[in-house]
Amino acid sequence: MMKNAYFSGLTVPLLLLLPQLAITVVFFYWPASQAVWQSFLLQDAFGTSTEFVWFENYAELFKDPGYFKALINTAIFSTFVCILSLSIALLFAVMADRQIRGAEIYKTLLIWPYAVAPAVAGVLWIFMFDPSLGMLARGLASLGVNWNPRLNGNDAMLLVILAATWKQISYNFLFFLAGLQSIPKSVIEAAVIDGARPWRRFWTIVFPLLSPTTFFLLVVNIVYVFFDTFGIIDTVTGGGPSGATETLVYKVYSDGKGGSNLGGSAAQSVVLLVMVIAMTAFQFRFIERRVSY
Amino acid sequence: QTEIQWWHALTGANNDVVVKLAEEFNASQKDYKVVPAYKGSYPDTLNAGIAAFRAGTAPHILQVFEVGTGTMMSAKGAVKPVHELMKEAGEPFDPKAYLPAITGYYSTSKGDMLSMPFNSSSMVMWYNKDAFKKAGLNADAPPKTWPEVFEAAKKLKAAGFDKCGFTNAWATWANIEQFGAWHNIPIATKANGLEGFDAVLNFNSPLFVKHLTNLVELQKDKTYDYSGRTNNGEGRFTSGECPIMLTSSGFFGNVRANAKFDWGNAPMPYYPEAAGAPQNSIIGGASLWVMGGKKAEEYKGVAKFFTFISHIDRQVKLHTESGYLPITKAAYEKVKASGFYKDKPYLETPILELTNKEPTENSRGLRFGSLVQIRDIWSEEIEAALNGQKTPKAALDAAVERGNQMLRQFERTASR
Amino acid sequence: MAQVTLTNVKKVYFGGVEAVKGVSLEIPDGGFCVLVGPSGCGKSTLLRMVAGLETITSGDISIGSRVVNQIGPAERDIAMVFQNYALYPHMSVYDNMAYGLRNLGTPRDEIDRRVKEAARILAIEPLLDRRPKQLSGGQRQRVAMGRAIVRKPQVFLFDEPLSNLDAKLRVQMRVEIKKLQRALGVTALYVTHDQVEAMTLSDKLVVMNGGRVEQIGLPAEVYKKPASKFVATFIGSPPMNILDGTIDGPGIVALGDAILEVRDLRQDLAEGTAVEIGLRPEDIEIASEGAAGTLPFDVEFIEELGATQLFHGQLAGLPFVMQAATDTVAAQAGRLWITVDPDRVHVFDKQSGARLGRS
Amino acid sequence: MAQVTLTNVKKVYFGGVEAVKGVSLEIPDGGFCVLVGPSGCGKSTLLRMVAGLETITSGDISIGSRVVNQIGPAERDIAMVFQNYALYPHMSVYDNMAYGLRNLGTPRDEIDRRVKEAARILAIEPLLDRRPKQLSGGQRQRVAMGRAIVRKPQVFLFDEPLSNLDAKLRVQMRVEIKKLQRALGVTALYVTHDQVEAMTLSDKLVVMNGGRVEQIGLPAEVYKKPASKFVATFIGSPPMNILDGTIDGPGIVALGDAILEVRDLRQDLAEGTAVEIGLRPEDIEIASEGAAGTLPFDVEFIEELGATQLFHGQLAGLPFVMQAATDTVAAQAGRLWITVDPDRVHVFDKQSGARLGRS
Amino acid sequence: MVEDRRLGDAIAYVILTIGVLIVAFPVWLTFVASTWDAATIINGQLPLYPGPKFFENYYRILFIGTSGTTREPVLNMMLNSFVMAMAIALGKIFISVLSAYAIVYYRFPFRMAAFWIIFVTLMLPVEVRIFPTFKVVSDLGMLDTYQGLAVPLIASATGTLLFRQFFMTIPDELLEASRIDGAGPFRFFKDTVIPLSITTIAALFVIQFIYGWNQYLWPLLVTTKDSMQTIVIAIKKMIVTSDALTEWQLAMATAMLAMLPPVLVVVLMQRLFVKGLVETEK
Ligand SMILES: Nc1ncnc2c1ncn2[C@@H]1O[C@H](COP(=O)(O)OP(=O)(O)OP(=O)(O)O)[C@@H](O)[C@H]1O
Ligand SMILES: Nc1ncnc2c1ncn2[C@@H]1O[C@H](COP(=O)(O)OP(=O)(O)OP(=O)(O)O)[C@@H](O)[C@H]1O
Ligand SMILES: [Mg+2]
Ligand SMILES: [Mg+2]
Repeated sequence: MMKNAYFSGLTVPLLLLLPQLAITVVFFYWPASQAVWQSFLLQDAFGTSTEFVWFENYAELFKDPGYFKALINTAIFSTFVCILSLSIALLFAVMADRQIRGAEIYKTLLIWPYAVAPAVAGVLWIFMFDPSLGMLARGLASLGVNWNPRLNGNDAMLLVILAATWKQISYNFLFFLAGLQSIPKSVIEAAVIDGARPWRRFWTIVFPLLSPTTFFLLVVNIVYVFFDTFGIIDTVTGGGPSGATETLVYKVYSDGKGGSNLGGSAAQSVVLLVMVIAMTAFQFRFIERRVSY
Repeated sequence: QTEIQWWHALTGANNDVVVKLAEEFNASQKDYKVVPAYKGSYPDTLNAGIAAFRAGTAPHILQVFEVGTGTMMSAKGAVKPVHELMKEAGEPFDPKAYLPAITGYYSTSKGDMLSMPFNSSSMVMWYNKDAFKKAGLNADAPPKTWPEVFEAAKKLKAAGFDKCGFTNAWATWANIEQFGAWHNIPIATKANGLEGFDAVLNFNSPLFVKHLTNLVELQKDKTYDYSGRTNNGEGRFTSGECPIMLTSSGFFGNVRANAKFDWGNAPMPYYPEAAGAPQNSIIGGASLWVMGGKKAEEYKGVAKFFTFISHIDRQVKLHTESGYLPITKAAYEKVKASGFYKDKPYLETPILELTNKEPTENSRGLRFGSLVQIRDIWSEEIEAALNGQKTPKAALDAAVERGNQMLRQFERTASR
Repeated sequence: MAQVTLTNVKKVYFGGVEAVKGVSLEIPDGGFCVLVGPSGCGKSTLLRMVAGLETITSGDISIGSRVVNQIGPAERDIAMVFQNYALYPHMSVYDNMAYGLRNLGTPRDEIDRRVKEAARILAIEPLLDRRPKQLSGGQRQRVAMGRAIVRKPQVFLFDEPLSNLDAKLRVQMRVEIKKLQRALGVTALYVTHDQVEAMTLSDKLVVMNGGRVEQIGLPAEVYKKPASKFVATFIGSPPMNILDGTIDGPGIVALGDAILEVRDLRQDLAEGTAVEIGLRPEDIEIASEGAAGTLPFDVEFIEELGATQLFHGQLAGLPFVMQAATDTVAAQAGRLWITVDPDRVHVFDKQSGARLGRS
Repeated sequence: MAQVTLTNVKKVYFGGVEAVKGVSLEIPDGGFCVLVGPSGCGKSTLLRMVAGLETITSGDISIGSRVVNQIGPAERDIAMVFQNYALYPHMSVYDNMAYGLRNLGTPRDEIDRRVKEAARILAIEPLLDRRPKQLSGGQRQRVAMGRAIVRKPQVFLFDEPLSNLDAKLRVQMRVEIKKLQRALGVTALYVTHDQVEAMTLSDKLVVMNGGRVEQIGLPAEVYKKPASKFVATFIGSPPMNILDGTIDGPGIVALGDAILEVRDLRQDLAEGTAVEIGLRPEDIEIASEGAAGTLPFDVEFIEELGATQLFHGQLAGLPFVMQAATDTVAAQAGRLWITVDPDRVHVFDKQSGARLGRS
Repeated sequence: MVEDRRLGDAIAYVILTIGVLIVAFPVWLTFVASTWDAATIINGQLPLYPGPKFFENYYRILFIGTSGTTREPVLNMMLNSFVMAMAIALGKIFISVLSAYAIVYYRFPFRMAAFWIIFVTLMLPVEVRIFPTFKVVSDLGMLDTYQGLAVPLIASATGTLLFRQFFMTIPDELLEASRIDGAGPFRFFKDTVIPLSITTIAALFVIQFIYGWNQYLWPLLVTTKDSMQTIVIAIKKMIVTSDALTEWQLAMATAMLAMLPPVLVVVLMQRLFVKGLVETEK
């Protein structure tokens, strides 16, 4: 947490911190406090009439079944995306970690989707799975699969899960690979001499030793699915059908959109903010003393 | 030179039209310059306009689709009513010159025009003539009533269109809003909201339920197949997948460009048992709103621009090129007289629908605040019924109830 | 327990590096063989081939009577202790030791018995519940040993097991390892680059250089009769002094003006042949000035080691070191006259570095 | 060049750790002072206070005639060599050496001259363009030295500069450092926990323990007359054997049945006082069985070190080690009778560990 | 190891190949779509191989623009995206390297407070506070400016944290050696900390460049002029349709172009990027 060697003084460090603090205050704390203020107001779309309503927006929020639905959607969505993207990435990483010819090329080919914008990823996936345009959707239909993400909430959820997973695999892959490479070779060799066959070796040695990486990625992935998937959901389903793919963040946006329910949207932001601060504290502890051996 | 910002949501050929209009206007005089900016979909554009207004950077002209009307007109001070604008600018302006079926939607109950109609359309039934022939149907006599449509769809399905007998784009527009007007039954009290923000939704009435029940039933074997809330599914018609599709008359350009088969359109079907059906359809599309808080000089330019676009020749050209409806009576008459519709009857279908009968309380239009969001709720409920989560009745009840909640909240915030 | 035999074993790595260039070696049952040599000479490679962690490019390795070339590490009945111990960081000490047995499907109580016993032998019973991180270096070392012991292997393999410990602990663990190996009677193959370890531990000392064996023998033998200049300078600290000389007759070498008698020298060398002469620092004796067979040594400075002193200086123009017990020689710079017992003079071929001894 | 004086220097760290508990020390101009002691005894802390890297809690440090307590490290005219060298990894060897001079605004050609000269002295001229990463441990060490030299400081400070090197290199670099310091005539303060380094390098040896000085003296003095049991066992390898004894008269201690004469022993001790007796392994001599003042030593096993052998065993029920030149004693387990020169018997207070010598 | 590796290696090849296919297929399809005409796509008849319109489509999108939606040439939008991404990447590196330096290498009152003020912003992305942030930006008159696009997105702690983690791994001895060499805080920063942080800077650059380039919701709100649009929002605008044909082939060509620069950045800077991330422990 602290260096043993350091400088002292007050002006210089404050000057160094100034740009960051200024930007943080102006573009983070000020708007955040605005959001808190807004969450106590009832306003029309154009902001021409305002009423202070105390906690009514919050009360509405917790009465709104749609909010709980979004909560559940978020939970389902995050769980699946995390599990899928982590396990697939782990599989790929374990394979790419073998000393095989061309491993480097495979690595490069696997990491680049990291660079694809979520919104673009969403477009790619809708393009594949749109019931009328999509080549794969047609393929499914010709196989007799009743695929209809426009109407079937499960299909839609599956689609956004796949798109979000696709986008996240490369990031997880990268870290798993690094994690694997940081496991001392001699530990693996010791296990070989101890007679552990590859499968058992993986589950008893490699996987436990990866747990710091896995845990770190879990946290990062949760944040990813919470926030960064906005673009995917917006382009793929727009939260539909009948709210089946509306996540918490998406709901914040869509409720506030067009100024229709800014107060409610702000109240949701505040709730989310609290959740995120809790997660941040958790993350902080984790970074300070990671799950490590 | 005074710059006039114009945010719009038009794409494709219509986007060209916008750009050309602005260019022509700019070339026609030296004082004003209209700068059009495409802002994405209708909801995105409305959203951007609202956000910009709140931030004090609204454009002068904002194109808002018909469902945004309620939201816009509630905001006194946020918008500048067109009739006021024209009067203050001293521009010649006669509200009676415009087609009432169109302007009715954008006027107060007293008949004051609030926004300038721009691109208007209505919903028609597009059908694939080749498919009809293949299924042994008469391609020149498309079905008129819903039962006939269902029959035709079954035959089409049997003839190989097994993924989709008929469908529609714009789920709520087709199945609630147009459906109500066309059958002369109310969606809400207070003349569907035209007479006040305290309107109460009531479209969970038997005919709506019956229609939705039919769709749900037919969805099961894909005689009907849902195609989404917007017009994303329109490709299903042009590709030949769905031989019958209810969607906007503005679909015309797309069909003309992409359908590799013989096609036509017809008025929307109706249930014969409904008294007075078919009544008249309502419009879709968008109008141009003038945002509040601008300088008089700028308003003057906007008014000039409106005069410019209302000119008869320009209207004729707009109509024949874009497929959108003419907004002045004179323009309609002129096109009709030219015999244009003989070749292109599908362009007249929506006008005939709109003017089919004198509008009633139930068919003049509708005006709800937050209709954009309410439509999403309605869509959700329709989707819930179609995928079997709810019975049609329960779905419509929920749609009404949740919609009313939104209306009541809107009512509280709307400045009166 | 078993003997280990290597027959002309070679290893060429994937990239073409020839790490081991043909090594034959026999370790008798219960023997303690130490491989020593400079970094990169192929010690680890050889050991890892015995362990089965590297494939054998050519040649045969057998453990007991079995040729093990194609047998996986787990079936070779060996145990290995790694330089960094390679303990499983996420397992307790107990589990570290039990892991190998569990993989073999050994019954639970048998495992328990054997782990407890090993822990007792190594005096690490109180540590059984700890994680490796919570142990000191020496304790980790013991756990690594424990992990090797519980499997009751035929052969122990060690790859520099002590090099991560500090000097004091190293001495202590060295003694323990030796005791343990004796007590268990297991055959051991031990890699180190520390020559003190090599000398003290081995029954059989193998000095390697550049993928080849330079000398195999008892440690005292290697020390007293190094087979080559390489071995001579590698074993012994401070290292043997090497001087230029010429053959001056049978059993006689000339070193500048002076003349040295050599007991162990080939007879067939032509007079005047250039050779290298090796003198160990501790074999140097002080002589009276100018006596026959004495060499002049110019002392530059003296290092005090406590029990002994090192005299650094020049002899015949080359750096030279002499070691003497403290107080036996006056500790001051200046010229000394020295002599060496003919038994302790080593002569090497100038080119090949081979010992020119009677064979 | 300057002398360094520490007057009752104390250091209490922020958390309350009293790392240095009052040390006074004087290093003469050009002297080589080595601080030695176990880990955590405060050696580095003391050195770092001299360097100006830690504040001084109380006491004074002066370099030359200046009290430097309040002066920054750069102005103290010192140079420091760190354990891990602390080379700037992103700079070439040249830039590493030049950096300090550049910061002082030394002219370019002067910098060049001084860097080149230092490189020549250290024989690292061919390395000047390399990055530290491309250097071996010994080369890095030399660069670190070079960085210190170019500044021509009054005082060199070393914090375990050799502990990252392997044994051979350590010996070599040790000699180099000493030569260099002599050649430059710079005052040096050197921290190590390696007693061989401490013995060989120092003019003045300071043994520390727990933040205090245990003994200051010439290395031979410290070796021969350790001021405490701590010093006695810390200096010397293998360490001094410690046995339990009692006073049996003036200059006489009893060790079980046997009796030892001691030259350096306080006269005023009551007979029967329990004491500890220290015998260095290399001071042990073989005696004939049962002779007067002989002790029975049960040898268990022998370690062969080449020039010498270590006999491990028990004496009076305690572990005991004897060192003897190879071949002087038969290398076999069993009982030996030994004796020690009365000059070489050390007696320590049982409680305080202080030497009970005549003062 | 003396283990049969052949089976394992074969499995590895198969799985990795499947992986690469999964990863690449959507993009291949996008590419294919960008080489056909709109009708083929809209009618769902897209084949799996590229069509004849590659040059036509890309030429149009790059230099002319779509006819029906965003009429700006994509080249111009790519420039906007590039400026925005660079501004975000460089701006973030600038402010966070300074603040991390202050937090790690200085002790001063409020140090922990400053740290927490920054740290709390760690995970709350702009999406959640987007409306009030928009208001702030417009109050500051930064709509339709590059500052408005970039600066608010810089306000988070990720960079500071990354640098902090890295600085903690710089040995204390380097600072001490520098002090003995007469370097003060500024020199130490410039001569030692920055050169040592190159890989971390590179990693952060890659992360932030991609983050900036891929921004979607924010530019959608703060740009009102077509000339300020970024390429990602252009795609979104291209695929919506109001009564008109979606020019999928152009949207897909734009998608390809939108992917190209960030993918290039990742692939070209892969080494540094991976090293930077791993060295500083995520
Ligand atoms: N996996 C490998 N691939 C290619 N070359 C290797 C490999 N492992 C070792 N080598 C090379 O083989 C030679 C012998 O290496 P080895 O590890 O056996 O040396 P060593 O004697 O154990 O050295 P050290 O004392 O440093 O451990 C070296 O030149 C080394 O670079
Ligand atoms: N910055 C610090 N803050 C608090 N305590 C410290 C600090 N640095 C050292 N100490 C403590 O001061 C004592 C002396 O430390 P110092 O580093 O001087 O020991 P040392 O003799 O150099 O040991 P070593 O041989 O391990 O380097 C130790 O107990 C150590 O834990
Ligand atoms: Mg090795
Ligand atoms: Mg220290």
